[in-house]
Amino acid sequence: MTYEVQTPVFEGPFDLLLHLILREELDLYEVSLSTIVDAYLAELDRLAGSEARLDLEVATEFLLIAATLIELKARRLLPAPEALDLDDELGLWEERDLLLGRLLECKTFKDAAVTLSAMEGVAGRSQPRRAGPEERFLALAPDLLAGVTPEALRAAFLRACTPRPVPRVEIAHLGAVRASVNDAVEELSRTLPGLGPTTFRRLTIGLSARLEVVVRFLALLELCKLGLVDLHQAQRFGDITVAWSASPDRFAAGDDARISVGVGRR
Amino acid sequence: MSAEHPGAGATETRRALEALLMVAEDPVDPQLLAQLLETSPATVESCCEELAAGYRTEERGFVLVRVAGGWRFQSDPELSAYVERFVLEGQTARLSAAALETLAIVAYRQPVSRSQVAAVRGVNVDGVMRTLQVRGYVEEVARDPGPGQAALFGTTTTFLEKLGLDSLADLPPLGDFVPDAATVEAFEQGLRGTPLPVDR
Amino acid sequence: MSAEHPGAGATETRRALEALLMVAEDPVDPQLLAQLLETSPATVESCCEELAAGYRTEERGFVLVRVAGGWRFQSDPELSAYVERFVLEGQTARLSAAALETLAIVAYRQPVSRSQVAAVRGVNVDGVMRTLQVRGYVEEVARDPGPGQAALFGTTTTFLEKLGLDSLADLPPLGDFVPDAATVEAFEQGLRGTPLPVDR
Repeated sequence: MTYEVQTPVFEGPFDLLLHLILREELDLYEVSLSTIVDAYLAELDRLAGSEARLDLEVATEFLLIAATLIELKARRLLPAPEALDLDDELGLWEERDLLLGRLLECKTFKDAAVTLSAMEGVAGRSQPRRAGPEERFLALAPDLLAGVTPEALRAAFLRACTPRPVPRVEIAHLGAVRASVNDAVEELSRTLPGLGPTTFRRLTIGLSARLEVVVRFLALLELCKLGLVDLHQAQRFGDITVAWSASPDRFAAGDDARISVGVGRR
Repeated sequence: MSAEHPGAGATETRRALEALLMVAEDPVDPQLLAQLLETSPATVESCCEELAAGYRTEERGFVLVRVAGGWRFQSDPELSAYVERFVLEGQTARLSAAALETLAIVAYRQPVSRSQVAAVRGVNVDGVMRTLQVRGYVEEVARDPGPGQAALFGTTTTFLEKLGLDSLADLPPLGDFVPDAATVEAFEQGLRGTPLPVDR
Repeated sequence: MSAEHPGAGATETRRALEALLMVAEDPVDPQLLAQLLETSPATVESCCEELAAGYRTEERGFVLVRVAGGWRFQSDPELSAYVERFVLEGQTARLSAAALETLAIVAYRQPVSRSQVAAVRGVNVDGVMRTLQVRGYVEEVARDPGPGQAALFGTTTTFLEKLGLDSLADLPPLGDFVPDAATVEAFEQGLRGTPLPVDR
């Protein structure tokens, strides 16, 4: 009758985060970005490899959370911009508080669910009497079909046969990110081999939107994971050097599907 | 009470009997009770008789009776007046949503087996089907020719009358309703008799 | 037993209660019982409590409990081993972790819309909510008066019965589950992002 936590199958991004933070007893900033991204990609692989359909909402939510974390962390890793954008800074704190609030809320209900399950287990040890009145009384009961119309019956049939609703796919707000990470991977794969060693700072120069920086970071992580790029940071807050490590033909011969980022896979 | 019995085993048997008979919806065969309690049918019979006598002595509002080949709890006939009032006033005068859905499936998919209905509803429907049968809305109309020879159910003339329909052809058409794969599978799966959670 | 009661009236009330509870299909509201017995709800309550205590003393195999706003007979939990053997449906599939978490949110936040639940869970909950509806744990209880008129969900009587609760007020307070100060501090610390070793 005990409640079993299903690890490492994650129900969603909060599950993953809670798992990383609580089970590993790590603080968020000690979770390496690659761990998060690896877990994210592993989750997508699991979904792709299983009977379960890849839920785009889950996938995008993972991406959103990962991006927020990466952004929070990147803030600490990247050199502070010369002129601190106060709005950006405040926005970041807001996001952080929002994330904290959601994590705490999620944890609260997770724990409540364990208790409810235990209560159900205890209550389930008793079976109720549901025999109802003896047959001789049943004739007395009022007409059970009073007021039931043929249309109500039809509605009841449709209700009984209603298929599980197909998860709504709302990607409008994340469509840009999804396309951009793929695009960034492609773009970097084209430009990096001919560029020689460079730095993350240089690669993101001229990018004004935070989102674009994060996306480029994600793209680099993906390339790094695939062994196509070497990332190196000599010192804390130092520049991250980026170097293409694969021979030019390796990418060309590579499997495009592997290169594209998880969300785009189906 | 336990003092009346020679040992802990007898008390346990008596208590288990009371528990089983309390949750049973139909009279329970002493053979089955004996099997469940890992004792002899004779022990079950004597224990039930003893229990029944005890309830009479204690002037309980319920009685334990031997009926239709088994033992069951029922209300003391002397208190019928209360039960009648309860049935008339107390019960909700409508079919539950679950019962209506079950009836609808039988109406539109007849002849259909209990397990097929259960598979579509995703819950055990034995209790609900029994109510529908007792009320005369559905009845057994055939037997499945397959290996299990499951009873197949359909709606009755009473059902048509209650809904003001001349015939089943007058049921509102389902229109462009196409059962999804899961429902179709449920109908098929139902024939294999997969155990399901009970409808509560 | 009747000697324990001052008069014939009390015995009659007790006997009628036992008869009614024996034929009930759901927990019976004390108000309804009082109406049927032409007595006060308080008398019904005290009489039921007395009966329940008596069954315990007599070590009956059944118990009388207050659940989902009413009184009902059920098997003694100590005898679950026998009852489970008999009631196959007792071995219902347990709710998944996802369903339980969703159920917890509905229980504590009701009335609540699907999208509000989804916002807390961080994932789409349509499938899980349907499962909970089909299993009878939650139901649509209202419509959001706002522009979208989203369906608002709440828990059912079945939910109370399954959890052995008399009413929602008996749910353990949500405050019991709010992460303690140390956990909150750890989360905050983590998100504050003190300078850290370089990521590999």
